Amino acid sequence: MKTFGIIAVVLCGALLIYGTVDFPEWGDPASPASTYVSPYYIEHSIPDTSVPNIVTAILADYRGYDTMFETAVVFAAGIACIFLLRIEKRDSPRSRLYRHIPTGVTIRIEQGGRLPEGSRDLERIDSVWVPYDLIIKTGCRLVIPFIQLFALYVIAHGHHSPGGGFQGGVIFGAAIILYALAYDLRTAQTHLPIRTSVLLSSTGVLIYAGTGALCLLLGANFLNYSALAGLLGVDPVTARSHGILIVEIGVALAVMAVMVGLYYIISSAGRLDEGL
Amino acid sequence: MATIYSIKPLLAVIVSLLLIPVLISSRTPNIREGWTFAIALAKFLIVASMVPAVLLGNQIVFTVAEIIPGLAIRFKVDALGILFALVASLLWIVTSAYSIGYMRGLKEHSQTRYFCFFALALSATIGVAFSANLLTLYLFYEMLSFATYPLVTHHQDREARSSGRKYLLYIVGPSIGLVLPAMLICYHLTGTLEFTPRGFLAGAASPLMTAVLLFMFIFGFAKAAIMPMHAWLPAAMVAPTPVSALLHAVAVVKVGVFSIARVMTGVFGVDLLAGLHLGTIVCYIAGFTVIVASLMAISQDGLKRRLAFSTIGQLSYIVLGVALLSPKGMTGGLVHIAMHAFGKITLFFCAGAIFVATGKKYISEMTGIGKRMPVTMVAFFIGSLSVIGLPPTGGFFSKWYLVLGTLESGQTTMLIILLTSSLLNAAYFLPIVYHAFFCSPEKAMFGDDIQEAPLWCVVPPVITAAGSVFLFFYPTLFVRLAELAIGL
Amino acid sequence: MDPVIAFIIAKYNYWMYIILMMIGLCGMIIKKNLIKKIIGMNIFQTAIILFYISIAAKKNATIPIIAHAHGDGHAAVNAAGIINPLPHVLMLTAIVVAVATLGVALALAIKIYRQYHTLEEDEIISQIRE
Amino acid sequence: MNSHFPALIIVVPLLSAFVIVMAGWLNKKYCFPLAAAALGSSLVSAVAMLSRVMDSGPFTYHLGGWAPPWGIEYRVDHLNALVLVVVAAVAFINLIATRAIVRADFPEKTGSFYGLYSLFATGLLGVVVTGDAFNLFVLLEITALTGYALIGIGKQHAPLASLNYIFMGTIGASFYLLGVGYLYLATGTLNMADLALHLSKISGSTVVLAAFLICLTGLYMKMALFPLHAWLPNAYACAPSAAAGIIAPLTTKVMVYVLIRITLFVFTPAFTYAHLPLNQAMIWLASLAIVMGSILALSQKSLKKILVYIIVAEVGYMVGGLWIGNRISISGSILHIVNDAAMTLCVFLAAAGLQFKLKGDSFIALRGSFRKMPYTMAALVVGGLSIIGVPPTCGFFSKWYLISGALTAGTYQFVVALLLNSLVNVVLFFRIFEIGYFEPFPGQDSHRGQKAQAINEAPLSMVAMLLLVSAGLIALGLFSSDMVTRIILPSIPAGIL
Repeated sequence: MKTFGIIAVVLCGALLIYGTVDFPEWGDPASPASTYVSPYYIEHSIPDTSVPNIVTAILADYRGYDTMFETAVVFAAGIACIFLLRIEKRDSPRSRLYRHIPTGVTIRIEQGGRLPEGSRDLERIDSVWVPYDLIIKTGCRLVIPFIQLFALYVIAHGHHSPGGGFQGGVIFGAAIILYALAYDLRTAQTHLPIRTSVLLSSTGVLIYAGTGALCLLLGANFLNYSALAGLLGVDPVTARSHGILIVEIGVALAVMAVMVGLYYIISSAGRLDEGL
Repeated sequence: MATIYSIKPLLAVIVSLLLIPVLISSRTPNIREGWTFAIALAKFLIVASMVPAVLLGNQIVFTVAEIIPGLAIRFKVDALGILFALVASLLWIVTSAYSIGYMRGLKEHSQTRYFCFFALALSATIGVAFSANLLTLYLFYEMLSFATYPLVTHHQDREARSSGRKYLLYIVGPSIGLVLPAMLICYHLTGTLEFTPRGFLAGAASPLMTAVLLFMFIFGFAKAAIMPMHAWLPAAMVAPTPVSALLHAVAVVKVGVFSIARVMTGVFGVDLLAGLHLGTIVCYIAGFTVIVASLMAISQDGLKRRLAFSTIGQLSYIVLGVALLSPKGMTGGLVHIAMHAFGKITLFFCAGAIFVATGKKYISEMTGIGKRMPVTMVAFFIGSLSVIGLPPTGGFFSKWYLVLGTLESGQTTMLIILLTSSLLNAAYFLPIVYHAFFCSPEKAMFGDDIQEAPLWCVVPPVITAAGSVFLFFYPTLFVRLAELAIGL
Repeated sequence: MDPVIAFIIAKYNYWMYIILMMIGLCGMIIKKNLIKKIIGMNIFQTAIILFYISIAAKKNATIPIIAHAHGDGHAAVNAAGIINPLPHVLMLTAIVVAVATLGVALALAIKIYRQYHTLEEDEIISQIRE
Repeated sequence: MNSHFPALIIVVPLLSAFVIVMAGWLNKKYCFPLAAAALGSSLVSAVAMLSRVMDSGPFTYHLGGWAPPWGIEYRVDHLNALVLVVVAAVAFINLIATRAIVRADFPEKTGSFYGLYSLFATGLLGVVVTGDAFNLFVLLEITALTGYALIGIGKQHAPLASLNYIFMGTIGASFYLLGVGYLYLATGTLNMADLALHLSKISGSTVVLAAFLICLTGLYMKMALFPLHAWLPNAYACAPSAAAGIIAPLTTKVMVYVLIRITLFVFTPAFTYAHLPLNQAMIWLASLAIVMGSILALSQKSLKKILVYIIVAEVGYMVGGLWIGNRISISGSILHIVNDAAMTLCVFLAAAGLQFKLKGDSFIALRGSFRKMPYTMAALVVGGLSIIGVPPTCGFFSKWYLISGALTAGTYQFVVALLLNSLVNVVLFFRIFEIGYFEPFPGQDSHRGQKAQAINEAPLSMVAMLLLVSAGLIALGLFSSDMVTRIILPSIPAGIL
């Protein structure tokens, strides 16, 4: 099997190298790729969509259809993992671990016994015992809001600087995952349960496809934001820029929710009780 | 030589298909049998209604659908088609009567399925008889093979499974492996598959290719049971006797021979075959089959297996007749389709009646049965006379024309083959009749309560025996149709 | 320098992506551990992303964001000065696709581990054989 | 409204997928009706588009209002209008037929299942209708991703099979992406019609040939052509029967459609058929695929495994028909896309019904199935006859065109392979019919006089759909001539003799 693999790889490499004979040099400004379609984008992105960041303009408007399916891919991955891994009937765990916050003493209760929920100074911890981590908890509690703020900045500022829906969404998701890492999966799930994460991800993608369908209903072609001019009360060009912003928000929402959902499912291998 | 466009051919084919939903929904067996009779009669009447038009020399054409650009499922009723369809539909009426007696006599299981597939097989047979081009013929030929599979393997036991497997191997294999490519090559060479009076393949291919195509067709249509492709017929005797009677004596095997006759006259054309001397080669193949089959028939102890080998021999008479390419010979071959049908179906009916009445299958157990079942054995005697080709029965006519045909085309070896095979036929039929009537068994073969089979099983053989005697005195209908088919 | 070396120097980005791709392909075919195969798959996809991005590069051209102040007229933008933005857009999609496939592959790896308690392919196949 | 059908056919199932997933978490009973409504509307718009193309010829739809080389464009011509109807019809029929099975197999996950199912259908519809090379890659990935999940949920070693499918599928998709990258590098555009224009100008350079070979290997891997088919048998056999009902009939056929779209419409026939040795090699490869597919099928022990290897052989039919290169054989392979999707749907639905009622589809479980489930087995017989190639059913006609095309082109190995495959199919199917018809021997004495066992038929919706599809097989056969003359022949580009 090994030799066959190496032969196949070498053969494939030779085919690829054979292909590069007529390639243009690296960075050559006269190469066909940079002289045919892309100059139009560079010259017309401001007059058409008044969005300085050409990549966002192409991403959400010229080739907005690709990005819609890209968000659908993210959504599909989230749903697929939940579909594959989720275990419905969870048998209750044998033993439970509790920690007395003031003294740091941990208590183990066997045969599925449990303590009343609301006790102030006793908190439940994962069976994979984690050392007392006051520094991490407080540190994270301080940092997370700023990460989320920065994520919102990245989303909103996608028009003018490198950024946009995907990057912002991932940063926002990372903030929540950091929270789940610092504390434990159960507390993270109290703030953002798996059910809301799935509902959020579908609303995000629905926002994207919905704006496209809205343009359809208003008579223009699918995803043609200039049709929103009437609705938003602006001229068609700024309508396109606002359309791009709405779509970016939808993408961010979907990506954030899916990242969080993926982390919940994969880290707890479907049982959604104890993560990393 | 006008062509009439009417829906009758389609009706003739479809009418027995209508029987299937009726059979499934009928509650009591009597209603079911009543419907079978009614539909069989209707089918015969539709076919008979077309005979006068065909006798005047015109054709009835009906196009069902154009399924390939330039090719359609089209029915064309001409003399050859109507000859075969008449025989098949007439004998279906008699066989449905017989199968009532047989199936009830032996209390066979799932009879509704039996009657449904029987109707399907008959509609396929009539479809082949009326097909206007090779594609429609192939369509109904395949339909017939798959419709008769559940009939052959009716008893659903281990022996039925192995004979069903052999049945498929010998029939579906050559049909897909040989007939399909041959048909496609013909279409590729000439662009058409319509049967034309003088054949459409003349000059389209090299002599070698024409010969190869001819042999692909002859051995492809394995239902004609020409020697290397004959093994499925004895194996199919495991089926209930009405199936063997109608299908393996009349419908299925005749479809094979009919297709070969159709291909030789409609696709290749008489003068192309004569020009390349292919006719004589086919004669030798058929002659070989006749002799070897008759020899093997003598050595068979099972009555139905002996009849099966005799059928293989008789079928090759028809192929031999057509391959003689002389007017008399071809007429003899085509008339033999009808004559042999009446004779052989009587023999199978008697075999079935003996099995129902006494449960005996082997000839050695049948000495002295004549005293117990005189009517059946007399019918058996008349049937064997017809197959041997002796005067009081119709079989004599086809042998007569065949012999004239060999003389006409100067094939003396064929003459010798015909005469010796007639002797062989006598050699394997008359001993049965002799033992049945004139010898008495050493130990008591039969309990004293044995007597004739139930009425339903005895009357049909008598009718068909009377039919073959009637054909001796009034053969003009079939002879005239055969001559028309050859274009005299 | 003679043309061959010049030829190699001028197109070194293509050799990079071919080498990276072949490493990825090797990882997928030869390695037995499933996680290593998944990593190999990821390298394979990243190599193609590198190839696309290398198409976009132009000598001494700036990033595809047009310097502007709000509301003023637009200076004439000359296309040669700005790199080709299209491959970057395409590769955003390809990266997302790679992540999605990685996620589903890891989910399946967990399911396989839960079923066979191993991630070595030959052990799994021997377990299936019994 | 009718000018927006190309967008509607994709957007409605896409939106419904997201709403179904939400409904899955809120209130399960709305999932099935939503999915049925969405796919039904796609079917209606597909048929409307086909009739529009047949009346007034191909038309285009600019997504986002941008003209082709800059924006993404949908080109709807005869070829993809026909395949669209097939995909929408198969997805809809399978959805209705396997309702009871889904409720039994995944009682609490129906929301996610139907969401993934309609995303899968959206991906396939998108792949067929798109006119942009990169957009095709994204839609391929959606189809692949949802396919991995739908297969991975099955029993026994489904996750492992799905993981292998991921590896092979990703390599295939990435090779296709690389091919599109080479084309983009050589021409600068991504729109298929535009690519064809520019490629004809520079067809001499090695980049185009390299892109051609890379695209082909990628697509062959995705359609499981013989040497690269290792992932298909386990993946389709272990998949849950509701998912196999849509994946098996459609994925490989849509990939063959993509192959035809790329070779004939992007790399124009002048380029594709210019390299003689390449064509001959491909025809030998296709014949090998047919022969090996049927031989491997002979050694399988369960119904689904046999059907899967038959799919591997059928892929060889279509690829061979394409590479023979004359109008008859290409129309044969396009007709076979339609016929094969219908045939595979019929036999897989029958297998699903058998597995649902007889608890398993190995040869032991199938004993006496004619008696217990007469209608399902009747549909399996019709499907089997069609795969064997018996005239009234559609399988015969695509074989007819393929063989007559091969005869005119003189590639006799392809003719021999097709006939051998038909004969092996006879053995395969009649072995199953024998088991269903004759056995069980030991349990009872021979069937003489034994009361008919209680008929334990599959659920009504399944049986109704099965009979509809088997009637469709015969109807497809009888109307194949109209389909060829009015839809398939005009869809073949002019450059082919």
